[in-house]
Amino acid sequence: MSNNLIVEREKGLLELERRIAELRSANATQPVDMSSEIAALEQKYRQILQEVFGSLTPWEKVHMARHPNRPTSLDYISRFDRFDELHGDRQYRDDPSIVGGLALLHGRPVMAIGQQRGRDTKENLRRNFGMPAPEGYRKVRRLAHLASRLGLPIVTLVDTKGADPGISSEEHAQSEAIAACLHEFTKARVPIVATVIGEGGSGGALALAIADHVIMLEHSTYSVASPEGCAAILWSDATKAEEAAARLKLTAQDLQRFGIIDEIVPEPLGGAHRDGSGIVTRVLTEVDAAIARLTARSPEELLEDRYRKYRRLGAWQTTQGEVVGQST
Amino acid sequence: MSNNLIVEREKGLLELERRIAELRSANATQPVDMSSEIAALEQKYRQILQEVFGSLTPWEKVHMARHPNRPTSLDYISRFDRFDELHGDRQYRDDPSIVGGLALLHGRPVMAIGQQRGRDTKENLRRNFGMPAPEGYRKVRRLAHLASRLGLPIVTLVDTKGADPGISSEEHAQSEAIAACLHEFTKARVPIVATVIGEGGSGGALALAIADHVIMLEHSTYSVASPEGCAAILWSDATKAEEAAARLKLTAQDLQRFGIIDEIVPEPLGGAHRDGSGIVTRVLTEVDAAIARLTARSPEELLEDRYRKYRRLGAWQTTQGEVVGQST
Amino acid sequence: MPMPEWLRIRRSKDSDNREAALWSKCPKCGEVLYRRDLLANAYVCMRCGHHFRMGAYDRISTIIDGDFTEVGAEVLGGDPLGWVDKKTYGAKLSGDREKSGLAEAVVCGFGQIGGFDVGLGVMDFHFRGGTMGTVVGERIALLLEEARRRRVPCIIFTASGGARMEEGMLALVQMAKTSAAVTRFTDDGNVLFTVLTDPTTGGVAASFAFQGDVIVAESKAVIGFAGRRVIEQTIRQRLPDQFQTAEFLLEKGAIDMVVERRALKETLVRLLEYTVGTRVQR
Amino acid sequence: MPMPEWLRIRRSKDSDNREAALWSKCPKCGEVLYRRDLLANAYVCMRCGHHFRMGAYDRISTIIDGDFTEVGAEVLGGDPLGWVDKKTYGAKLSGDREKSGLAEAVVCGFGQIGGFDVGLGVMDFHFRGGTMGTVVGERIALLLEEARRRRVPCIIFTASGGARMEEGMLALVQMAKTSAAVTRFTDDGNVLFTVLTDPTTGGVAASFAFQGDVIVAESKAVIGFAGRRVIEQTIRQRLPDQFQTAEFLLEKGAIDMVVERRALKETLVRLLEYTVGTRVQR
Ligand SMILES: [Zn+2]
Ligand SMILES: [Zn+2]
Repeated sequence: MSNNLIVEREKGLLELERRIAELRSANATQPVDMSSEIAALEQKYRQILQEVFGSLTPWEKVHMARHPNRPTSLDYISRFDRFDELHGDRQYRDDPSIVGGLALLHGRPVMAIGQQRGRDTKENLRRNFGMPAPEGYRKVRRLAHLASRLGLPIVTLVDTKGADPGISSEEHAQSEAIAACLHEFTKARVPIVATVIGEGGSGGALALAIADHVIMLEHSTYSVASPEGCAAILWSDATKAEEAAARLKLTAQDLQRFGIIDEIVPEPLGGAHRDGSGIVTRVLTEVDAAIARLTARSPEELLEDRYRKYRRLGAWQTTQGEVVGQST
Repeated sequence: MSNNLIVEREKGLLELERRIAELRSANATQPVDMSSEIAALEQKYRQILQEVFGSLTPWEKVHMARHPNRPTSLDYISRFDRFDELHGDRQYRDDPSIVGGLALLHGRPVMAIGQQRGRDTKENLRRNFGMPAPEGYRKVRRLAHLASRLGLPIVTLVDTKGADPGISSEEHAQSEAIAACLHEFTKARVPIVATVIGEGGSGGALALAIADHVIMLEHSTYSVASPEGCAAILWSDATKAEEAAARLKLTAQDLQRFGIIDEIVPEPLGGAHRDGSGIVTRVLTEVDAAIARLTARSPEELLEDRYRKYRRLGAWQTTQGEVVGQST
Repeated sequence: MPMPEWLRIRRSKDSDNREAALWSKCPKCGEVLYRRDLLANAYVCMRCGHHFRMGAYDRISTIIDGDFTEVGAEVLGGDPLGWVDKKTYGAKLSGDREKSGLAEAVVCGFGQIGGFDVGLGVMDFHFRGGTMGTVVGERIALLLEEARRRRVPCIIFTASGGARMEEGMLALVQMAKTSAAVTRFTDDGNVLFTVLTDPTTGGVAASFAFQGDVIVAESKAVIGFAGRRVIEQTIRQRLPDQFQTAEFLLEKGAIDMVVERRALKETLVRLLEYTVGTRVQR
Repeated sequence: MPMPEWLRIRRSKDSDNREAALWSKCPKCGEVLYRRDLLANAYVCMRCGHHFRMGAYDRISTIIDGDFTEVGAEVLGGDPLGWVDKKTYGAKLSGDREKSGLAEAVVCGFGQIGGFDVGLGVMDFHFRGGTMGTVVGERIALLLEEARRRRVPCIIFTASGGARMEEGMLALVQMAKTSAAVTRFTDDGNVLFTVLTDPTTGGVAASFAFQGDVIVAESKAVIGFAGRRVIEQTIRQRLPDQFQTAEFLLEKGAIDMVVERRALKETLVRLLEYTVGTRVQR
């Protein structure tokens, strides 16, 4: 049994898919016409798909965002016109959980940087389940700095449970590495477009997501903490993760309302992995459109807009109860 | 037996010193007047000192520069009005072979950075015999960058056999660390004054010595390679080190002639360690005077002068045999 | 040290339950200490030197020469998510206000240190574990913006469990807001000193805490990105006691210096002396 | 590939003894290779893929589209120290000139790569082990200055045993000179690519080689600061074969990419396509 809710639910559908395929192949080879049975099954299939995936709870979205078949950063990056990977932090190590380099997107040179989890167990081990070490964030910083120096727009893809919480990451100053990324992204003199394609976990995700335009896939999540971690701490009960997921307002829809993200890219019914190629096309089109808009702004305007954007995020009140700032 | 030529030669003098001290103490407690014997011995002592140390060959200077009692960076830094050490490369490690921090020199805030060898075996092990690892050079770079940002003149003290040649130094990109130092020193918008106080060994020394004003102590050395290393490679014979020392033109006097250094601070007869306090005072006075002169220049003028200085170093000829550049 | 006037006024306005407790027991050596003596000793155990976690106003009174004018005090918490777990967020906030005498987890303002004008922000672990929500982010940003206007150095004392979960992503993006404010402040030629006190972790560590020009840490303070328990769960073994302490980080090159609390003010004054009045170049 | 006109002229002027040798034996697999075939295959062994060390002009001819105009060719070596070891420096220089057909250890100039105007510097290990003396430093500086004037990208192929001892400190300070030239060139918004070929060590590695915006290394090239023998003497043990290879450095994060020689030109053209024409911002 998978520990992923969505994978579990898909099992029934897979059975149905198999039967439809069987009938189809039988229909092609046997004299009896079964097209009405096939049509009925397909109708049923669509109906179940709609029932199961038509509207997802935040907790379901958490699992959708973590779906093992969900397109990863490299699935997007490999669909750029061209990509030349640049490796390493120039100091200590090349962290495979960060993939970055020069790329052409719809003919436009950009710097592409993404968090990369594995697409199988072996790759997951190599890529540390997409949780970057300080060396990874230092690579991000280096590439962002290079992009800023060369005038190349920065395209980031966010997909991580969070920054690596291991011993050597602490020893190599994970905090400093993330803080330095944030610093670099607040001063990069080029357009930055970030897309949360899967899980946007905490500060480790934000390190790639200070951007002039932030996109989220419809069923991706972006959260201050994992629902499990939040439940463990605030409820002292990890089984409250589902409730935490709902309370954390970690869905794209909530975050757009708060002004934290700027755009939502819809996913096919059943999630991005049901049409990986289509979703990648759609995202790259939206990223390109955002860059095209942003490229019209001067570096000074970009920096000013970016500052104002983050400066105003967060609701608060004066002591008099009068609202002086609002999130929306 | 010490492997240091100068230490060996000092042994005879130490014997003489001991006898003079004995006579003096006897003279004070016994009725017989021995002051003429004492005077004669002192006369002899000065004569020997002059004979032994009056003029040093390059090879002798190599040993003088390595003398175990020669004042080290911390002997200078501790004589600043004040010093607050800043540690670490912010990433991986604090390298004890580099000591740096904020300091007041004659009331003027500066950034002081020095290579620090040990003053005994234990300290030598801790400080890796003054041979910095990449983390040390990254600390240098960080502090130089901070100084440039804050408008503080940079005072460096050079005293190293060279950059550490160990496995982890290679693994942590020693070349990159030194190259990044050189880059930082060529763009720091503040006056830089470097003083070679002992051994200036190769690129590991130069990493702290791109400066607007370079001082050398009279018997310090500054060389493209150690005489031993040079002899081993060019003569395939390490015993030719003495000859190599002479050929390499590694003395302060030679280097001033080539325009590579700007000033020589004389040492007392017998070497800097015979009057550590006096030599430190003298060096700090000269450093301060250089900073005072340089502070009158704008950052743009400093950068332009520094560029021209290094740009013109090196003799060469055109194919026509006409000299287009000259070192002096 | 005598309690400055601003603090006396402040104290008389806010309820401060901790004042009521006359005695404190040292968690390290067990010594029972008279609270007034402890305050006079900057909350350092007179017997073993243990550094107690310090309240923001107490800290300010040990650092600032005299007067202290708050900025951002009018910025008070909302409840943007309408949060409820075992309690409502609103109840937690009121409880902490009651308990700590603080309106939020950071106090910011301006005063003098050794005669130098500075902006000062002090976080307080007693309020929601020093977590950063919208108010903390807003106040830090206001502090840096005002310090930039005044062209004075800024000193921020950190003490934080990280981002405040009850405010969700609005808390997380305060890392971006404060980083942007630091960038603007320092790019404009001003100097930021951060003083990392026990504990400095998570989103605060990974933003302005580690963006200081000089990073000072208080002796024995726990500093890190991930919490000790998270790491231990991940690696399934116990970490050494020394792990993530200020002294450990100094060796690992992450911070500039470790300072004993009673030497902190003197150290800050020295740092200011090196840097104030020098024009900043880029 | 056909020999370009500039190279034919160049060759007919300079004696090139290596041309005389008709056959080369691969030091890795032992295969005896016809030299013309080897050149046509960019000096990559047709049997095992071993990358032979490549002469500067051969390299240029495999990289540059057509014409190549040298700069700094008029800068020739002096003998500032009047050096003598087992031979005089002068004799070594003439010997190497004879043997390599080169006037010095680097050839610099301008040409096109994939239609992009570029400055190109190529070091040659066959001349004094690619060591950097005053001429190498001067030519690299002239190249960067001229490229800055023309506002074109610069590509430098490194191959060097380090600083040239026979020129003493005047050789060492070329690290400063070239670094200063790189700083000026890149600060002015231009892009520098370096290609590290076998071997790139010492003072060249620790200056412009590692100051590239993008650092490419040729497959299997030995790259490091200290020489293998020096390290082995220091640690008193044998190093693994893989140590200090391009592939090793890629894993250690020191370089951007490792490229097989026959894919180098294509890679450089791609890198130019990303960066040329974009305005540089600081
Ligand atoms: Zn105690
Ligand atoms: Zn072969």
